[in-house]
Amino acid sequence: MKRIYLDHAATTPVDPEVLEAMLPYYVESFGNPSSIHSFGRETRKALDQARATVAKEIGAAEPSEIIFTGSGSESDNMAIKGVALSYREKGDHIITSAIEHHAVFDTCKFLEKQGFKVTYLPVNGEGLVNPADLKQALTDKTILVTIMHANNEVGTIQPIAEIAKILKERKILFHTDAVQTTGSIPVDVHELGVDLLSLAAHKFYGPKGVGVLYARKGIRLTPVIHGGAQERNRRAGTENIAGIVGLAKALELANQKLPETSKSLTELRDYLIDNVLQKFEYVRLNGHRTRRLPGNANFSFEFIEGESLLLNLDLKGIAASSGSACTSGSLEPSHVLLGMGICHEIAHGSLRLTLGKSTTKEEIDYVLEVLPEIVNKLRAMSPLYNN
Amino acid sequence: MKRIYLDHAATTPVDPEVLEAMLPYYVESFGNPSSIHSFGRETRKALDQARATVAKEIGAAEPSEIIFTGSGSESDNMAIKGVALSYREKGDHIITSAIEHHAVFDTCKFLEKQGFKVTYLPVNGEGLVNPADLKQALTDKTILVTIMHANNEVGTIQPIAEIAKILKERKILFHTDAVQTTGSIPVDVHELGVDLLSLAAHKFYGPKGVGVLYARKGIRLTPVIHGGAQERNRRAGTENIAGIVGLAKALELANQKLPETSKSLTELRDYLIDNVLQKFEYVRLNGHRTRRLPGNANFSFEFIEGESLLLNLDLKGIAASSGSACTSGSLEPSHVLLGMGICHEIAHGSLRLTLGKSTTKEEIDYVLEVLPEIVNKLRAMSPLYNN
Amino acid sequence: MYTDKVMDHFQNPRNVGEIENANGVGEVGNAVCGDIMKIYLQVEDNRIVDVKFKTFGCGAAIATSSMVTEMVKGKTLEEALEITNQAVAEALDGLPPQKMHCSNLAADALHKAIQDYRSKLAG
Amino acid sequence: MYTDKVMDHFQNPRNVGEIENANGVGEVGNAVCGDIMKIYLQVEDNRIVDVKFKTFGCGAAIATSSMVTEMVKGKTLEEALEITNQAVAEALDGLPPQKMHCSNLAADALHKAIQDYRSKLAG
Ligand SMILES: Cc1ncc(COP(=O)(O)O)c(C=O)c1O
Ligand SMILES: Cc1ncc(COP(=O)(O)O)c(C=O)c1O
Ligand code: FES
Ligand code: FES
Repeated sequence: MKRIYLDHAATTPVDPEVLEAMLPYYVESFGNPSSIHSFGRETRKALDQARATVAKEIGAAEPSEIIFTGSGSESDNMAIKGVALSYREKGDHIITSAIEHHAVFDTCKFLEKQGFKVTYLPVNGEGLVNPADLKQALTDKTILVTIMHANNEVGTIQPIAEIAKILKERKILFHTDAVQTTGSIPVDVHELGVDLLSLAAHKFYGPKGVGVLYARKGIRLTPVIHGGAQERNRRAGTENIAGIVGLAKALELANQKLPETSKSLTELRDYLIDNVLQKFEYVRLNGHRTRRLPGNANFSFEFIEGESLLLNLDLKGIAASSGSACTSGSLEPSHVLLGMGICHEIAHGSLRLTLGKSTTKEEIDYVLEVLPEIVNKLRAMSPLYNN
Repeated sequence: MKRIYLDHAATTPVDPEVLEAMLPYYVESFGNPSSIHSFGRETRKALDQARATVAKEIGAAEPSEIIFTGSGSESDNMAIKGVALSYREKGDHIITSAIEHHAVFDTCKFLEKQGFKVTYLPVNGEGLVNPADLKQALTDKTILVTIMHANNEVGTIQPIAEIAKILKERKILFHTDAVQTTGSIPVDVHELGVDLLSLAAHKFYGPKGVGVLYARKGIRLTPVIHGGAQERNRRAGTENIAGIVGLAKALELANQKLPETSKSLTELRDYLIDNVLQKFEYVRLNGHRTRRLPGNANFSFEFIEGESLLLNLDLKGIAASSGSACTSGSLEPSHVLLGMGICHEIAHGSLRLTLGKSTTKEEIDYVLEVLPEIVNKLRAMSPLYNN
Repeated sequence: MYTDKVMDHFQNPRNVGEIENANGVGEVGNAVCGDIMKIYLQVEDNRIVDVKFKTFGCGAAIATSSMVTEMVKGKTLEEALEITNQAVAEALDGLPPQKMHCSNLAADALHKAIQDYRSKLAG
Repeated sequence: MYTDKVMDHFQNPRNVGEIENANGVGEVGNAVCGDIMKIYLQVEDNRIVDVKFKTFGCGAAIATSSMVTEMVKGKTLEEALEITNQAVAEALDGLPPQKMHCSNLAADALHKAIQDYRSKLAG
């Protein structure tokens, strides 16, 4: 059976060109970049180049502002804990949104246990934070605001630059989780006006296990991983050279093709959304209709539960995901959908289809073809559906 | 110029067989193991298998005791901070040694700032911790002891099993940093009697950017990286499948060949040590003569400084390392050598040669051939040397 | 993640639907939790002669519902009440640990339906 | 890490050694820090006619020692005193940031040697 991958927000395959760039750094060029001998200097050079590339791609002022980490989650943890612990004498208040990724959300919950105060800004029905709410939440003790660039479930893009302006005036540090946006829409730290930014390679056709935290020069960051002097004493551990080289290459490629990919993905996404909304009763689009990631479509099908929808799609060769938390072993439905004011029943029935650069119109047509019979079958089985 | 790599303690090349095992997990089999669709189930299976392999190789009772991390440093941080934060109500005292890797040392320093009390056990001139010292240091408030299995600079192997016995009686958690030993000497958590153990793939011909923390069932660990439910809620972040598969494969291969490699490395190491001690005046072997890692030789050449020795060796094609901290940008000489009671002057002149499975007698002979002229040249230049 | 048996019952659920004049109906769960199961019984002479179900829930929820209906058909009420959650899960060759809560629901719904029948009988 | 010039001076250090009857000697650093530099001057008519050095230290320490001796040979003391740490580093096409402390030492040692000469002259 031909398989159709529509879960690009979860992860993407490594681009063969990226893998090719990585391959020299396993068997042949393997030195520890901290070593002063020729093996080490070789990989140090690759590391420096990758850092310069990433700095350039995201508009950082200096390569030293780029910190390589082991994942997007680690970048988020490091930004938030790093600032919290370093600026505690200035204040103990952090502001975030109600629909952040768990890497931000759980880190904030952890810091609450450590005595910090956290405000979780509400979002509207489309998933947007209101900058006016942020303004109101600011206090003398606010040391950090962390708001994601775009949401991983519903794709809504936040008004980051607008928020940054408010914070710049008050000299409050601003972090954004750009794990979903990097490589998909333009991400430039200068234009966004952020002080810290997280990204992860595996979301833009790079390898898993490597991420970046951008931290503007001068920001103090207590390390999350203590130890050796790597990454200017900010993140210990022998550098994952192959992964870092892959991240830089993937970012370069993604940004090169961005205008083109973004346009075609948006078209395909809109085609999918329009057709689903037309074809079905009791369906709603989650997230903002236009202010959303090019590849993201997220629907709620009333009366049915997400996992059974996914399993049926999988049986038809279609890989998708859901906000349904049952899939991850917890019984809570997505805090993102609930945070947007969607009721439990409907939140449980969400279906996220995320398109990628290899997605074709034929694939979307196939989805549109098989979806009705699956939805009908599940609704016929549902005690909530009475037609 | 033929290059000779004698810095295997810093890092090792990936075994081609390991790379081969990793390759399917970049471009083809790339799903997120948390996804329920076929792409995710594929990598979930690989993840489960790798976990089972690692558990078996280190003698863990259950695969769930294996936590994949992003590095040896992260494993160390997670073990120590994880236990410290989870058991704080039981006590606030941690015991370690004076010659731990910075990933342990700096983590302990950090915890001291957070209000924990840390005892740094002294070591003798050969780098050995005395279990009697440990016994004396124990208090009612001791929640964790962390002592490395073998030291990365001087190769001395600690009496871990003996220490474990003391701690088991008192029900105090015991962590060992086995980053240098795994794959080089037998590492079995049951035989060592430890509750937590760190290892890193790149030290045994696996990829960089992936490590393991073994944590015996039932041990509570506050995460270092908060977020998603990966690794049973203990370490968030999309799993680095290729890296994890590589780690498991590398560990399997290393342990398969261990008896053989260990024997031949020990012979070669002894040949090197004997010859150097014979050939030079004013040279000493650092670390224990026999209770040391099979591939480790560490010398101090009096009157000369480590980095200039390394640079000269590098010009001859020989990759080595030094305890000299100048190489890493700090001005402190190795805390390991100082901790062993070696004076600053001599500590600055240390040379670590670490042999690996590809090292040949010819290579060692070449080192023995070029070393005298380099040492003589530098001594002739030294204001400390008066012959 | 799921066994072949679970997938079989998920794909081809047995006894889906309602029984118009069911003399025992049991419902458990709620939309907040994400699982709702409703079991309809036709009991005659203390024996379950027909059973149907409707379920809103995950793959395990659907499969356990389907399985429990198969297991009780033709059984006496006493026999049916002996069916445990564990038995349903075992009949499906096991469930993922985090899904065991769903198999609980299937037995619960059955027992509630039997209760309903008995209370109607009594009333 | 090091420039070609640094590596050249490191591999082929100029003016290594001692001057038996040096009339100015300067030593800086200590073994704890890991750098010791000793500079020997032969001064005639206020001019440095010969200079030699001995250094215990890293590649940068050796290269800066060598470079500073080249820079001062033939210079008057006043000219020599104008040589700054920065100038030595620049003459070597730069040093890694964490090594700048070594280039400091080379100028310091030179200045100390000149001081030594002058104080002997004065005494
Ligand atoms: C004993 C020891 N512990 C921890 C580490 C840290 O490992 P990594 O650099 O992979 O984080 C190393 C190696 O650098 C080591 O030798
Ligand atoms: C918005 C967002 N933040 C953080 C992460 C965490 O990234 P990773 O799983 O690579 O650690 C993800 C993806 O899972 C994400 O979508
Ligand atoms: S429906 Fe929630 S675990 Fe099955
Ligand atoms: S000798 Fe220490 S930095 Fe040069």
